[in-house]
Amino acid sequence: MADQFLVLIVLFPLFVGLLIPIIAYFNKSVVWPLAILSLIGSFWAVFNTATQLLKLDPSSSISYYLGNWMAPFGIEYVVDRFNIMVLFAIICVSLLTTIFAKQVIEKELGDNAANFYSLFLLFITGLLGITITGDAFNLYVLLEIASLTSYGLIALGRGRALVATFNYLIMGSMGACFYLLGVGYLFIKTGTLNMDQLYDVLPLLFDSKAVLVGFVFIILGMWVKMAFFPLHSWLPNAYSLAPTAAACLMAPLMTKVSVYVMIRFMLNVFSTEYVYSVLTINNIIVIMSSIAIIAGSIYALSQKNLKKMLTFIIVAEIGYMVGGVWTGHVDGIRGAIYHITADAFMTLCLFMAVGCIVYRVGNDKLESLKGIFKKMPITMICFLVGGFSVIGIPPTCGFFSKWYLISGAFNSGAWYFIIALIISSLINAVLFFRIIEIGFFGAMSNEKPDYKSLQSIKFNEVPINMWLPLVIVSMILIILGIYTNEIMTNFILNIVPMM
Amino acid sequence: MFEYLITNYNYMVVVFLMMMGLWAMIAKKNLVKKCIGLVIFQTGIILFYISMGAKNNSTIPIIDPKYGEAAINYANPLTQILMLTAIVVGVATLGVGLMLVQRIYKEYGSINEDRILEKFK
Amino acid sequence: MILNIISILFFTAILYFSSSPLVFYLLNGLSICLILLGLFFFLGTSIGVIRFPDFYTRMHAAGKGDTLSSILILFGIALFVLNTGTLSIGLVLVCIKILLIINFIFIGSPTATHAIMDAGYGTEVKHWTNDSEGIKKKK
Amino acid sequence: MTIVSNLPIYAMLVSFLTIFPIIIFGKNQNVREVFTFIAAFTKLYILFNLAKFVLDGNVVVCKLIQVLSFISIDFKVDGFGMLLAIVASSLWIVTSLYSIGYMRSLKEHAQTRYFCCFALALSATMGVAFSANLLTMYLFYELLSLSTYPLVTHNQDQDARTGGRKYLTYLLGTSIGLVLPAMIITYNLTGTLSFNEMGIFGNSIQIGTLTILLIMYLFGFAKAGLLPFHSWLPGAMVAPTPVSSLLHAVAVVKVGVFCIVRILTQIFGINLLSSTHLGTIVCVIAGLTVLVSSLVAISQDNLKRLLAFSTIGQLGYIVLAAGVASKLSVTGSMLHISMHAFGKITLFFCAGAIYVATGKKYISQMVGIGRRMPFTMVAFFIGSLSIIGLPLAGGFLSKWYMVLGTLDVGKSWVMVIYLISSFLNVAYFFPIIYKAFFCTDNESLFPNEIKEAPLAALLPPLVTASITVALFIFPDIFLNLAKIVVGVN
Amino acid sequence: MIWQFDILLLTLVVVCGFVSLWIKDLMGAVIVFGAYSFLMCLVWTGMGAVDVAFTEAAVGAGVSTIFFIATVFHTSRTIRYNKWDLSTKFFSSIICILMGFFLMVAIGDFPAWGDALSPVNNNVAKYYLENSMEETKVPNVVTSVLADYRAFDTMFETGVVFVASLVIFTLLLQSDGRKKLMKSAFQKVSFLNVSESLIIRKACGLMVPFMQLFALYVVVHGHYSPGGGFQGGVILGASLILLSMAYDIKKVFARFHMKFMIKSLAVGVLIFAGIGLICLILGGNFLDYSALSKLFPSMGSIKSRYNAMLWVEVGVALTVMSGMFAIYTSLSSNGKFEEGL
Repeated sequence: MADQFLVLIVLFPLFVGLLIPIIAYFNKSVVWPLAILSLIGSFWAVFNTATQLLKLDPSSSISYYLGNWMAPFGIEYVVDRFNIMVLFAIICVSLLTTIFAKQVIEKELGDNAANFYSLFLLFITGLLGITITGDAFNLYVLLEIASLTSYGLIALGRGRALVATFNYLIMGSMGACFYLLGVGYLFIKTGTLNMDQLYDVLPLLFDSKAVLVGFVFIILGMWVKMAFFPLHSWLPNAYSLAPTAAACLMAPLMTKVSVYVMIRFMLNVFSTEYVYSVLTINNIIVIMSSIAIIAGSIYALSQKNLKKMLTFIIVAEIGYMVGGVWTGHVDGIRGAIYHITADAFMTLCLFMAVGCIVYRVGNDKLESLKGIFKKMPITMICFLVGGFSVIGIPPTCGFFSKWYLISGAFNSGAWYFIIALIISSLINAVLFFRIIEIGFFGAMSNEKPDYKSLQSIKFNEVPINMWLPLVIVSMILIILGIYTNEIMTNFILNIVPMM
Repeated sequence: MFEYLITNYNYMVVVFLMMMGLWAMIAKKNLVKKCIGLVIFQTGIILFYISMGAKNNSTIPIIDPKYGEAAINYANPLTQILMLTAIVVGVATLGVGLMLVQRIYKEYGSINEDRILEKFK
Repeated sequence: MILNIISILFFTAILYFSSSPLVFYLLNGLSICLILLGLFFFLGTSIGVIRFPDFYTRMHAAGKGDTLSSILILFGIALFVLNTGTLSIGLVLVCIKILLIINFIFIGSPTATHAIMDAGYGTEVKHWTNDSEGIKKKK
Repeated sequence: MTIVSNLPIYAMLVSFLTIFPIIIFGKNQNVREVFTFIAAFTKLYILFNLAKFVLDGNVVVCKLIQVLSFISIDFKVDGFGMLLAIVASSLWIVTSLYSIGYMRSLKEHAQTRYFCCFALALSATMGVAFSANLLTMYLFYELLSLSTYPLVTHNQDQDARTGGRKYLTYLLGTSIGLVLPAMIITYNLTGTLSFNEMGIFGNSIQIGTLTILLIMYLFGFAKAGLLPFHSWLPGAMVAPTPVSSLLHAVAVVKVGVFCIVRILTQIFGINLLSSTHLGTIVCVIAGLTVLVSSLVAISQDNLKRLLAFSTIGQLGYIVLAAGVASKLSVTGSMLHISMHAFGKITLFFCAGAIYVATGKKYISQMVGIGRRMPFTMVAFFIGSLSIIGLPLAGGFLSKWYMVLGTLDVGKSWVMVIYLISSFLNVAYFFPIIYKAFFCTDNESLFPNEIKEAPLAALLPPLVTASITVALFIFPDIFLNLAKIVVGVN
Repeated sequence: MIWQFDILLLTLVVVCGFVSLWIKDLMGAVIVFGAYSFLMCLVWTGMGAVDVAFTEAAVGAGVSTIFFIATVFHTSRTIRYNKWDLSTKFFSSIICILMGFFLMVAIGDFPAWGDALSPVNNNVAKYYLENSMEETKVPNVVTSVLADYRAFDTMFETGVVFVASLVIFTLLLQSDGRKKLMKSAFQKVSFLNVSESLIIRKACGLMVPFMQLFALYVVVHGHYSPGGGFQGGVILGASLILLSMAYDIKKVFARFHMKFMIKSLAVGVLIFAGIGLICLILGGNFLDYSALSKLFPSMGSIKSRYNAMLWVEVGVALTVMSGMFAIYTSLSSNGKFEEGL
C-alpha cells in the first residue's frame, strides 16, 4: 500500500466528485463535509509521497505505472522535487478555498450547489493530474477536464459571465489544440508520448524543424492557457465575473499550473541546452514578458472594481514567471519556480479577502470600500499582508521571489526585466495604498474625508469559517517567506541543472 | 514537385483545415459559426494524427491469423486511441459551447458578437 | 424482408451444390449488373434533384435515390461477397449483415423523406403549378 | 571579540509585545499607558546592560532566521547601533509621557492605534539599529515606514491624506525603486551583504558601478531627507506634534541617516570613500542639502515647518561629516545624531506646548510669548543653542569634532559650509527668541490669563533641555560609543 | 490506401468545410457541416482507422449535428449581414497565414505519409501490435490499448463526458428557474405538431429496438470487431433521441427520468474507476486488471484482463448513453425540458 499514495492523490477528489451528484439527491447538507474530507485525504496522500521523496537523494523521482505497464507503453505518474511543491500549493489552496466557500456558495448559487461542488472537485482532480502525469497526451486530457470544469464554474456566475465564458471556451480550446498539435509534431518525429523517453530521444533531433515547430506550439498553447500578455484577453472577464468560490479556486491555480507545465517541458522534455543555446529567442521572450508586466500593472491601475484589478495583477505575475524562466540564468529559473507557489498563495489570499468583502458589502467597487478597516479589520489586515507580498515587502514570500528574479535578470544582463519588475512593484504599491487610503480615510480620493462618518461604521466581520482560512493563508505567506531557505535548498536547488 | 505534393498532401490539408478553423474562430462574428470553426480546427488535428499512423497496404488493427503477426501490415492503433479521446472531448466542448450560445441568446436576444457588445454599453 | 432472406438462401444453395466455374461467372455477372443498375438509378435521382422545379418534386427524387439505388447496390455487394473464395459460414454471416442494412434502409429512409415532406407541408411551402412559371426563377 | 546572546532580540521584542496588551486594554487609558511605560523602562534597562558589553569593546551577535542560503536576518550590536538604540528608547519614554498629555488635553480619537504604531515604530528602530546585514536593515526600514503611516495620517482629514500620500510615495517609492536593486547588485558583485569594518567592496569593481550604487543608496534611503527627496518631511508636519517629534528626533529621520552612515562606513568603507572621489560626491549632495534647507527655513512662518527644514539641514550635517570620511568627522557625525535628537525634540515639545496652551502655530503670532510661558521658551532657547552648536548645549561638541575631522583631511570648502550654515541656523532661530522675550506687544494678542501648558506637556521639554546641557558637560556615554566604532582612542 | 481516392476525398472535405463556414443560412451551414463529418469518416476508414471512423460517424457527425440543429432552432436562423469590418478579418487572416506558413515549413521534415517504418509506427505502437494478442487475448488492438494499456486516458475521457453533461444540465436548469424537471407536472404545449404524424411514430417504434440491439452488439463485441463502449453508448443514446424526436421528451422521461440520467452518468464513470479501485485494493497498481484474478481464482491474469475490459466498456457505454441523451434533452428543450425538437 505504501507506494499507492501517488495515485490516491488524484483518486480522492475524483471519486468524491463523482459521488456527490448521487449523494446530493439524498441529503444536501453532507456534500460540503464530504468535499473537505476528500481533500484532506488527498493532502494526507501528498504528505506521504513527500516524506517518501525526501528520503531519497535530491535529484531522484518516484514513478508509478498505471495498470502496471512499463513506462513507454502505459501511462506513468512521476513525482520529483519540483512538482511535489506545486502539489502542495494546489492541495493547500483548494482545501482552504473549500473551507472558505461554504456560505459564499449557498448565497450565490443556492440550489445547484451540489453540482458546483462536483465541478469544484473535478477541477482539482484535473489540476492534480496535470501536475503529476509523466505522459504528454494524458496531460492534454486532464487539461481538457480542468478547462471544461472551469467553463462550468465560471458560467454559473452572474451577469455577463456567459459571454466571458464563451470567449474563454474559444481561447481555452484553441490553446489546448495548439498543445495537442505541438505534442503531435513531437510524436511524429519521436514516436513516444512519455516525457522521460522524449528527454532521451530529442537530443538527436535538435536540428529538425518539426521539433522546433512542436516546441513553439506547445509553448504557445501554454501561453494561451496561462493568459500571457498578448493572449490574455479572456482572463479579466472570466475571473472577475465568476462566482467568488470559483474565482478563489481558479485564479491562484489555473495559470500557475500552466506555467508549471511550460517549465516542465522546457527543463525536463526539451533540455535546457536546447531551450537556451539552440534557440536564440529567449531575449525576445524576456522583452515580451517585461511588456506583459508593465501592461498588466497599468491595466490594473485603471480598473474601477477590485476583482478586475486583481486579475490584471495576475497577468503581471505571469509576466514575472515567464520572464524569470526565459532569462536563462539559474537564479531566474529558481525565482520563477519559487514564484509559482508564492504567487498561488498570494492570489488566494487576495481573492479570499475580496470574497469576504463582496459577501458582506455586496459589490466589489472601490466606492463600497469606504471605512472598511473599521468594519472588517481581520479581512483587511490579511488583504494587506497579501498586498505587501505582491509589492514585495521583506518578511513575505513575494520579496524573496522578486529577489531571485532580479538577481537572475541582472546576471543574464536583462536590465529591461529589472526595470519592469521595479515599475510593477511601484504600481502595485500605489494600487494597494489607494485601497488602504479609501479604507482608512473612509472617502474616495476625490471626496473630502470627514471623520464623523467613520464613527458610524460598526464592526461587522464575516463568519469564522471564512476569515479563518484567510488568516491561515496570510500566515503561510509570511512563513513561506521566512523559510525560503529550506524550500530552496531541498526543493528547488537541484531541479535546475547547472548551466 | 508533384511527387512532394502527393506524399505530403495529407499534411497540407491538415494545415489548411486548421487555419480555416482558426480563422473562423477569430474572425467570424456569429457564435454558431465560431463553434463550427472550433470543431473544424479539432478535426484538422485529428486528421493529422490519423494520417501520421496510416501505413501503405496495411489493414485495420484487428489481429487475425489471415494477416499474420508482423506489425507492418496493421495500421497504428496508438494514434487511433488518442483520436477517440480527442473526438469525444471535441463533442463535449461543442456541447458546452452550444449551451452557452443558447443561454446568451436567451439573455441578450442575439448571437452576433457585435450586437451583444452593444448591449453591454 | 423475408424475400431477401429467401433469395440469399437460394443463392447459397446454388453455390453449395454446384461448384462449377460457370455458376461462379454467372453470379459475378449478376452482381455487376445489379451494381450498375443501382448506379444508373443514382444518376437519375441526382439529375432529378437538380432539374425539378420545386421543393416537393426534388424531395421525391432524393427519396427515390436513397431507397431504390442503395438497396440495389447493397444487394450486388452481398452477392459479390458470397462469391469471393470458398463458401464459409463467415461469408454468409457478412451477407446477412448486409441484408440487415438493406432492411434498415428500407424502413428508415422513406420515413425520413416523409418527415421532411410533412414538415415542408406544415410550413406551407408553395407547390409549383403551370402558371406559376416564375417560382423557379424567383427562388 | 564577539559575545553571542539574544539580548538584542529581547530589546526589539519588548516594544513589539506591548502592542497586544495595548490593544486588549484599549478601552481604559490608564492601564494602557502603564504598559507603555513598563515596556519603555524594561527596554532601557536591557539596553544599559547591553551597553556594558559594548562599552568594553566587544560586539554582541545573535542569529534570528536563516532566510536564504547566503542571507539571514540576524543582529550584530556595535557602538553605533547602541548609540541609536539608547537615543531612541530614552526619547520614547519622554515622548510617550508628552503624547499622553497632548492627546488627553486635545481629546484625540483612536489613541490605542496611536500607541500601538508608536511601539511598532520603536521595535523597527531597534531592528535597524542592531541589524547585521543590509537585508535585515531593509526589512526593518520598510516596517518602520509602514508603521509610521497611520501616525502621520492620524487625524484622517484631507491634508492628512495628502501628507500621508507624499510620505508613502517618497519613502516606499525610493526604498523599493532604488534600494532593492542596489542591494541585489551589491550582493551579486560581492557575494555578501553583511557589514564589516573595512567595507565589503574589494578593489576589483570599477568605479562606474560604485558611483551608481552610491547614488542609489544615498537617494534610496529617503528618510535621511537628502535634497531631491526631502519634501516629505515638511509634508509630514500635518501629524500631531508628538508624532512629528517622533519623526524628527526619535525614529524616522535618525534611522534614515543611520542607514546612510552605516552604508558609507561599513559597506563602502572609510578609506574607499577617501581614496576615490566617492567621498566628494557625498559631501556635495549633503552640503547642498544643508545650505538650501537652512535658506528655506529662514523664510518659514509656520513654526513646525521651520523646525522640519532645520532638521533637514542637521541631517545634511551628519551625512556631510560621514562624507568627509576621516575618523574624527565620522565620530562627530555619530555624536551629532544623539545631540541633534535631544535638541530637536525639545524644540518640538515647546512647539507642541505652545499649540496646546495658546493654539498658535505661526511665529508671527508668538510675539511676547516669553512673558506668558517662560519655562517653555527657556527650554526652546536651550534647544536652539544645541542645534546652532553654541558651547552651552551638546550640539557644540559634535560640531567641534566634525570641524576637526575636515581639518585632518584638509577639505577646507567643507569647513566653509559648516560656518555658513551655523550663521544661517542663528539667522532663523534668533528672531523667534527675540520676539518671544524682548519685544512687548499690545495685550490683545495674549489675554494675560494664559499660563503654561499642562504639566504633562511642560515637563518633557524641560527634561530634554536639561539632558542637552548635561550631555555638554559629560558626553562620555555617546562619545565613547562613537569612538569605539571608529577606532579612535 | 489508393492515393487518388484519398486526394479526392480530402479536397471534398476541405470544400465542405469552407462552404459550411461561408453559407449565410445557419441551418444550411449545419447540414453541410454534417456532410463534412461524414466525409471525414470516409477519409479515416480509407486510412485504416475504422474505430475512429465509427466514433466520428456516430458522435461527430450524428449527435453534434443534432446539437447544432437544436441550438439553431432555439436561436436565430439567419445571420443579419453586418458591414464588412475589415480590421478583425484582416488581422486574423494575417495571423492564420503566418501560422499556416510556419506549420508548412515543418512538413518537409515529416516522414512520407503512409510509410510503415516511420518512428511513429515503430516505437511504441509496434509493441502493442505484437504483444497485445498474448497479453490480453483481445484481437482488436484498439480496444485492448483503449481499455487496458492506456485505460487511465479513457477513464478521464468518460470523466469529460460526465463533466460536459453535468455543466450543460446545471446551467440550462439554472437559467430557466422553473424546476419542473423534478416535479412531473408537464403541461402540453400545442406547438407546430409536426411530430404528431403516425407514420414516423410507427417507423421509429419499429426501428428503435433493433437499434438498441445493434448497440448492445457493438458494446459487447468491441473485442473482435471495431466498436466498443463509446460507439455503443452513442448509438444507445441516439435511439433514445430518436424516440424523443418521434414522440416527445415527456414520453421518454416517463421511462427514463432526468434524475436517473444524472445518476447513471455518475454510475458509469464510477464502474470504470471502481474496477480500477478494486485492483488497487487487491494489491496491483490502479487499473491493473491482472490483480482481479485474485478475486476470481478460475480466471488467470490474462483472462481477468479480458473480462475486466468488457465491464469497463459497459461502464463507458452507460455514461456515454446518458450523457448524450442529457445533452440532447437540455439543448433541444432550451432548459424547459418539456418539448423536444
